[in-house]
Amino acid sequence: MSDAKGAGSNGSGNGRFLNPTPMLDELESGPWPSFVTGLKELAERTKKPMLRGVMDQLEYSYQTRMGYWKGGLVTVKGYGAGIITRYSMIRDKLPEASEFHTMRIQAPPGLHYKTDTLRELCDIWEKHGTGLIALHGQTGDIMLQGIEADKVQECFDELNQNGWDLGGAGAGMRTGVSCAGPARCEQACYDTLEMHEKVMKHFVGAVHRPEWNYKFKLKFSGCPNDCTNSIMRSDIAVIGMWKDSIQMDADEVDAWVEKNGMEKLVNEVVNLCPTRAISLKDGGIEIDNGNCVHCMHCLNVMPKALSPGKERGVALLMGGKSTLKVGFNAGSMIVPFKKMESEEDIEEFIDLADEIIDWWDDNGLDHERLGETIERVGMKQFLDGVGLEPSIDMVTKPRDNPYFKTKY
Amino acid sequence: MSDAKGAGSNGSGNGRFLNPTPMLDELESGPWPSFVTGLKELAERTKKPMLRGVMDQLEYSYQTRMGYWKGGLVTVKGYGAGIITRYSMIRDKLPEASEFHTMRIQAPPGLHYKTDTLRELCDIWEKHGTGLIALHGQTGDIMLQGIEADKVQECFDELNQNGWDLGGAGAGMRTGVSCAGPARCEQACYDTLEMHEKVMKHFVGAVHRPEWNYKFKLKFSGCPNDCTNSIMRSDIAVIGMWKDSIQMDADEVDAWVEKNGMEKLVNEVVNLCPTRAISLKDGGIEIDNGNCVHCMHCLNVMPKALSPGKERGVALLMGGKSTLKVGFNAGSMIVPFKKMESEEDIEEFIDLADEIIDWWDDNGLDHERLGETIERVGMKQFLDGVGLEPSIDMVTKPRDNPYFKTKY
Amino acid sequence: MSSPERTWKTIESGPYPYKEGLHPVVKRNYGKWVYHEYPRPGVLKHVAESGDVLYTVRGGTPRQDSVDFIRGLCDVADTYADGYLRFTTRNNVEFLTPDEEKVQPLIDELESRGIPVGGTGKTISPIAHTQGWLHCDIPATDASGVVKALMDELIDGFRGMDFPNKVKIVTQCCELNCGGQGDIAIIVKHTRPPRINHENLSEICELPKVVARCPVAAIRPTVVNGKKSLVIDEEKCMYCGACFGACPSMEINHPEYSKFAVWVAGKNSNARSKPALMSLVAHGLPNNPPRWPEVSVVVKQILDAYRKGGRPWERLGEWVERIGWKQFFEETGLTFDEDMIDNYRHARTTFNQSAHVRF
Amino acid sequence: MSSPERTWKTIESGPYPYKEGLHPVVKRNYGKWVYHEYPRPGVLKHVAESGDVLYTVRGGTPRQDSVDFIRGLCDVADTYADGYLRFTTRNNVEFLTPDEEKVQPLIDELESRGIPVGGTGKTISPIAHTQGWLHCDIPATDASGVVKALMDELIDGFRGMDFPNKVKIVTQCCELNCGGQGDIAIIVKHTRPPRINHENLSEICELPKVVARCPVAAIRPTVVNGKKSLVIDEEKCMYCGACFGACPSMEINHPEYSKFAVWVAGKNSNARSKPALMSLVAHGLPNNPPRWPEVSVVVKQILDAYRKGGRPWERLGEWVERIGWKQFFEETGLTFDEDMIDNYRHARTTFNQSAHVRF
Ligand code: SRM
Ligand code: SRM
Ligand code: SRM
Ligand code: SRM
Ligand code: SF4
Ligand code: SF4
Ligand code: SF4
Ligand code: SF4
Ligand code: SF4
Ligand code: SF4
Ligand code: SF4
Ligand code: SF4
Repeated sequence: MSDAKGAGSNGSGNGRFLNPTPMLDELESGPWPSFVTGLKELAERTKKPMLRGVMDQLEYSYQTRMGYWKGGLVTVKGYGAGIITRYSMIRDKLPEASEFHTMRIQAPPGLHYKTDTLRELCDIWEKHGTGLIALHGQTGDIMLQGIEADKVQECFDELNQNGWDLGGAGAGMRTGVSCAGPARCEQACYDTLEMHEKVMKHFVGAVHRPEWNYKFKLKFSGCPNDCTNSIMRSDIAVIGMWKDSIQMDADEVDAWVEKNGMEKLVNEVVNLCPTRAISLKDGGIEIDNGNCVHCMHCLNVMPKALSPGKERGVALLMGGKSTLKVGFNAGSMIVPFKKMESEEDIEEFIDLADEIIDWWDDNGLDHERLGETIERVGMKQFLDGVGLEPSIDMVTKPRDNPYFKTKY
Repeated sequence: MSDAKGAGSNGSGNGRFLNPTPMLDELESGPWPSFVTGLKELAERTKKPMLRGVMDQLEYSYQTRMGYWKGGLVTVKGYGAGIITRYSMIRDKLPEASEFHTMRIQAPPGLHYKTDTLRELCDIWEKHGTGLIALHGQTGDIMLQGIEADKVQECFDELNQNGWDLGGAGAGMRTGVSCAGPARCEQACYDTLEMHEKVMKHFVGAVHRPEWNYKFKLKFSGCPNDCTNSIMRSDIAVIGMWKDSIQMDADEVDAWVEKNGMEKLVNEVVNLCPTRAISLKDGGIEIDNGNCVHCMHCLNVMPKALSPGKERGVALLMGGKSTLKVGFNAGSMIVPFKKMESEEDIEEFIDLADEIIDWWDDNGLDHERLGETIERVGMKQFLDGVGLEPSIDMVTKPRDNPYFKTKY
Repeated sequence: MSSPERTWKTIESGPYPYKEGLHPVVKRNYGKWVYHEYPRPGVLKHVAESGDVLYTVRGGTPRQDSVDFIRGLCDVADTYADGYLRFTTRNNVEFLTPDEEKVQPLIDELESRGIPVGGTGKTISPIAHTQGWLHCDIPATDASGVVKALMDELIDGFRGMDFPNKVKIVTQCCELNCGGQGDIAIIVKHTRPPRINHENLSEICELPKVVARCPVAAIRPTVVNGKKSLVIDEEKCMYCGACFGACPSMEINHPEYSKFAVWVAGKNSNARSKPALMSLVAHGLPNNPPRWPEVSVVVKQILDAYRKGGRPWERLGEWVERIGWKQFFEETGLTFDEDMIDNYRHARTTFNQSAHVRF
Repeated sequence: MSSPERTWKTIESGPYPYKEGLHPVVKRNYGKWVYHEYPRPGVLKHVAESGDVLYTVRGGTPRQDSVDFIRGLCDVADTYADGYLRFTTRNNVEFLTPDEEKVQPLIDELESRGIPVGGTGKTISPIAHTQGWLHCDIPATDASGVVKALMDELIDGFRGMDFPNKVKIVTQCCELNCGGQGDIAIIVKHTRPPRINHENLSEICELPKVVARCPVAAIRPTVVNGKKSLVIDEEKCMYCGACFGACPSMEINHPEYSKFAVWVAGKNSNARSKPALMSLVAHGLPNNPPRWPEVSVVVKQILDAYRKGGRPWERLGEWVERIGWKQFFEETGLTFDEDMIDNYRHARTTFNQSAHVRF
């Protein structure tokens, strides 16, 4: 299958712009919206050769079961990151997609858009690039996919004039992600959108000019449901938390029981509390808040009757990352509670994050994420290094081996 | 406190044989039987200088907070192990205890004695040694404590003539331990005593002439209550197990409930089953045996009503050991079930144990226990090496990282 | 690259300002929501302290969208949702409106445009997406294709709400796992060591960096045909592909030997049980474009068993935790094998260090 | 060593034959026991299929017994237990008799001889014992003394049966832990690196073996005053004493810097929860013979809290698991500190990888 069918020819044949892509075409059937159909229609309408080239190359990948992009270095003035550069390894065979760079654009926190804004973005992108956009990348960027190197700067300038900025790549701060939070969720314990915006504005230089050991990610989830998967995917996961008692509306509890029955109350609320902090009382429930671990379950089942407490803020979990080298690493609890109501609270978080990043950048190895550095160097050393107090909240149990150095 | 009070003098002073031991004497008060009193009385009666020397040296240790024994090499003809040799590091100061060797003697499985046997043992020991005996050492030996090197052989010969043999030490098979088992316990799923005796007879050469990488221990518990702590303390833990359903005597369940009440049934039986395999039924209980993990709890609470199933045998857990180097390592499930009723079943176990020890001796490093070798080399390699099938019973969950070599 | 006559001075603005995109009802009730309900699959109803109500209609997208597709979404938003829309953290599009009457027409409009409505509550969310052959430089497969093929088969799950709890599925086009964790994950698993391109290695790669990237120290420097290069200790290498990320000359991808593995029981939320890592339950599946049918079979076996056996609110991993892994393999018809026994750094902590066993 | 005129030829018999020591009632009902009861603390009643009944009376011993003490036990057994007795796996002595009338006189006799009766059921078993200064060559303290001092204080616990469940306590005279795991463990913890005796090291130790013994590779060969010796990287060394076991010239023991630590929540049985490793909850306690009062204080704080808070059948670790470690530290009055955060090989698996937290 070394010869991609029709590849390299110029859309001759069935009178259409695109070359035949028989394997890809098989992804046009079925009920789920097809990216192939989208791509084909876009190409047929715009007649952009790069799109035809990309389709040909993708078809060739499907046939040969191999990828054919390689990296490179493209950037915009003053920046060192934000463009993911792609050159084709088979450009002699399929020259139309010899370049296919992606511009990572920082989306609005919470991913809310006015249609005007989106249309504007589409227009700029169609002007300079292919018109293919991923909404959104796993790190939360808008990914404008498919542009040539010599069009990147002008495209960026026009985007930037419209309020857009590039996102992260390389060994620096990465684009943030925040959940819907207070915009559309009753569980939010802090303003995820505001915090995301403020914090990422602080780190904007580190996003654009990466110069650390490796990447660093922040994600903002309004509560422990963690709708941004922050625990597994961010070096610092900012997760909403409350410190006082769950707010209970007794009438709404009664109404819930009325509607759903006692059996469901026991089976789906009482029995599923991980620490058995909930007991039946007077036909309703009683919560032993000292034993509640803030898992969210009861609040999820009875959102009308139960809400997070009034003393709200964030918990910080650190060290989450993907598989590379050490296997998936979930972030772990470092700061169990921190108020997050004012500008100053955000400032304090930023100071702490700066401190942590400094420590990590000093103590980490090349290509080593925060969690790996903590694991290698030791949690105690990390806490000492960044000036945090150790607490039992950080571990599931005290150590089970005697292999530690003492101070006394 | 470098000068032990009265140490080295010859029992002058208060007209008694022993020298003053003021610190040790403080351990004579209080309700728990005092080893100090026992030692003093023994010494005063027998007037053995070695005992006086040992008391002096122990007092000196209490004063200086340091130990003063060092090892050496003493053995009996044909054996390489079984005597724990102790020479005093302060023999010039306290010459009477310049030697204080221990003879490890293999006790009867289950630790049942006729008084005649014990008296005989006491007599032999008092004749050749100090008359101090530990019943029993943590590995299950009778430890005859305090003998001079040149008396060891004659003492051993006399012991051996009376049916006693030395236990293990050094890098070989160690003495075994078995629980009361069928002798005095309704939970026993196999004959711990018989198996212990047969297996240790097979390994008797390896006990006496250690030549492996390191020590190897076997312990025999009749059921998962594990009254020998085998999981944490033996390279192969042999733990009683049943494969079919728990035997239930419905009348006795009723009687239990009659006597203890429904609340206790729910709180102390139903709710404490780790997999919630027990449910209430017709005023009694029903057990989902497919979901029972053989933890023993319900059988412990209601021994009259519940007993292990009829298809009985053993589970083998491997790799248990203490703290050295890797921290405590609990043995892990390798063979979930093996019949253990006949001579042949014991033979089969012995073959497997031989296989495992061979593999370990070939693949292990010096001073590396089986569990450490398995951890270092990999469970898969271990299973391949000894010819066992992998099973989900061996792990709490399948691997969470993709770092494995495949065969296909 | 930048043209000399450039006059614009970059504003390092960071994230696009979020306030502009908030629907007026959102703005008015920001932080004041009280509860939510699921009027029907694909629709959320949020109620605020003020009594204001907000309906959300959720639709699936291919994620790799064309501007035409996006403009279409904007048309829908203009007609039915006051000119606002949002995307979820999982590539779904959401239309927000306070008007209950608009909900059904909105749904109809979306479905008529081929955008399925669903993905809320106890259901299958669309599969998290990565770049694959379309764009990445190290993929062994295509993410968009796998996702499209699978979602075609799971569309009823997306449209219904009859699973025990949410089902989050992810795909990854290489072992680096840009897609994160999920209840079910479909991930490339290589089965041979990289082939080294000694010709260009020293020219395009920093040798010490490549050596340092290997988690099992399998890579050593060497000289081949007078050129500096690297050699792999094939005994040690477990085909992770980490070196390939650092150096394209370490060719790990292969049409035949880059297979698929299926993982289950990952969980990110803290609801009830703690977040949990995924476990390997099937591997050696062929990388079979364009529709990867072998993968779908396995995923559906798992989903069927979970849907049947899970109790309300039990995530997939919680269901397995309750019934035990042995039962999981029985109910799904998958086979446990020796490769599923961990042998990596913390392997010991996954051994069954107890006599607890089910028969 | 052996005298030349030795004529006896060794019989390698292995364990002493067990059958001889079995009480006739045991022999008759071997493997046919049906259930047990606790008529009172210190006494077990086993009933066999045949209807036969066997009473067991359990007494505490110092373990380091004199022949006089043992002969005394034999006297008691001859009078009250048909000439049979046994020892438990935890150094208790047990007298077996089918005659209910003999039980009380047997108890009286034992108590009159200073042998406390107890240790059955939900109670404190005697503390597992190791050799200490009396015999071992590497101990930092005395086991028999610590045990005697503590048991004096815990005797009511031994005699009663009013704990939530069994309490198994162990002591260890060095970090090798010959005593195994327990609900509570009292273990030496060194706080300085070994001092090396360069004078005799190369004469009495095999250098490579010593180097290999160190778990953190802190030991390197060196030459001191022209003699081969070893040097310790004090940055790496965490004072485990493993090297001392291999070589007496690595002097880890110190009257001041060999402290005590207290560990809790170890569990060997499979009842309910899986067996569990112990966790560190107090350290830096002085090694204070002859009665180590500082250790007793901590142990009693723990026991009091457990007795008060544990539910029936909850072992100490299960109680902690239910209430959480934070609560454990509050209820015992002990203090969590940074050293209690694991930093050894599997440390990561003990981190709280979740947002689960109690306030
Ligand atoms: C585009 C994107 C996948 C997507 O289609 O959504 C992506 C694509 C790449 N990731 Fe990723 N990662 C993307 C989100 C993630 C995530 C998810 C997240 O951020 O929440 C993860 C897991 C979380 C984490 O950070 O660990 C992730 C973990 C990785 C890793 C492994 C990191 C690790 O420590 O384990 C690598 C390898 C590396 O950095 O060397 C990696 C490397 C890459 C590279 C740069 C591959 C490479 O080394 O050349 C990919 C470029 C693809 C391309 O051509 O665009 N990518 N990557 C995501 C970024 C889009 C965006 O900016 O919005
Ligand atoms: C005597 C005894 C303690 C006691 O008072 O009961 C004992 C005493 C010693 N043990 Fe032990 N161990 C004794 C049972 C144990 C146990 C318990 C068991 O067997 O169930 C363990 C934990 C289980 C295990 O095997 O891991 C144990 C784990 C150790 C270790 C650490 C092994 C490890 O892998 O972590 C060592 C160190 C070594 O072997 O280098 C050790 C080493 C020693 C040495 C030989 C110290 C040395 O290296 O010189 C001690 C000799 C003391 C002496 O003077 O008599 N002893 N040792 C026990 C043997 C008596 C008997 O034969 O009945
Ligand atoms: C829209 C979105 C946030 C956003 O900013 O975009 C969101 C929105 C809501 N989530 Fe979520 N979650 C969203 C991604 C997630 C994720 C991350 C993901 O999908 O990758 C998670 C973690 C998944 C995991 O554990 O692996 C997540 C775990 C939850 C949970 C915990 C479920 C559990 O029991 O484990 C809840 C609670 C619930 O279901 O009641 C929840 C609850 C909710 C609620 C009910 C919150 C509320 O009161 O409004 C929202 C509607 C849920 C629904 O659709 O059923 N949300 N939610 C995300 C929609 C994703 C999608 O398109 O499918
Ligand atoms: C006599 C002895 C066996 C022997 O061969 O010597 C023994 C005998 C019995 N054990 Fe045990 N166990 C004996 C050491 C152990 C040990 C090991 C130890 O003490 O070091 C354990 C494991 C401890 C651990 O987990 O760390 C042990 C864990 C159990 C359990 C599980 C308790 C739990 O809930 O975790 C039971 C079940 C029960 O209590 O009903 C049990 C139950 C029993 C029963 C009731 C079995 C029976 O039906 O006869 C026996 C009377 C128990 C009692 O005294 O309350 N036995 N038992 C040991 C007495 C030790 C002592 O003198 O104190
Ligand atoms: S993380 Fe919490 S606050 Fe944010 S959207 Fe999910 S449920 Fe709402
Ligand atoms: S939030 Fe979770 S832990 Fe807290 S009471 Fe509710 S169910 Fe229990
Ligand atoms: S381990 Fe089981 S069989 Fe043996 S004495 Fe204990 S409870 Fe009885
Ligand atoms: S033995 Fe344990 S797991 Fe089995 S039913 Fe009884 S309590 Fe449950
Ligand atoms: S998972 Fe691998 S192949 Fe896919 S986008 Fe991420 S780095 Fe590229
Ligand atoms: S594939 Fe992984 S294990 Fe193999 S050489 Fe490359 S980095 Fe090392
Ligand atoms: S614990 Fe240590 S000091 Fe005590 S007997 Fe065992 S090896 Fe010797
Ligand atoms: S005390 Fe332990 S860590 Fe220190 S040098 Fe000796 S063996 Fe190594």
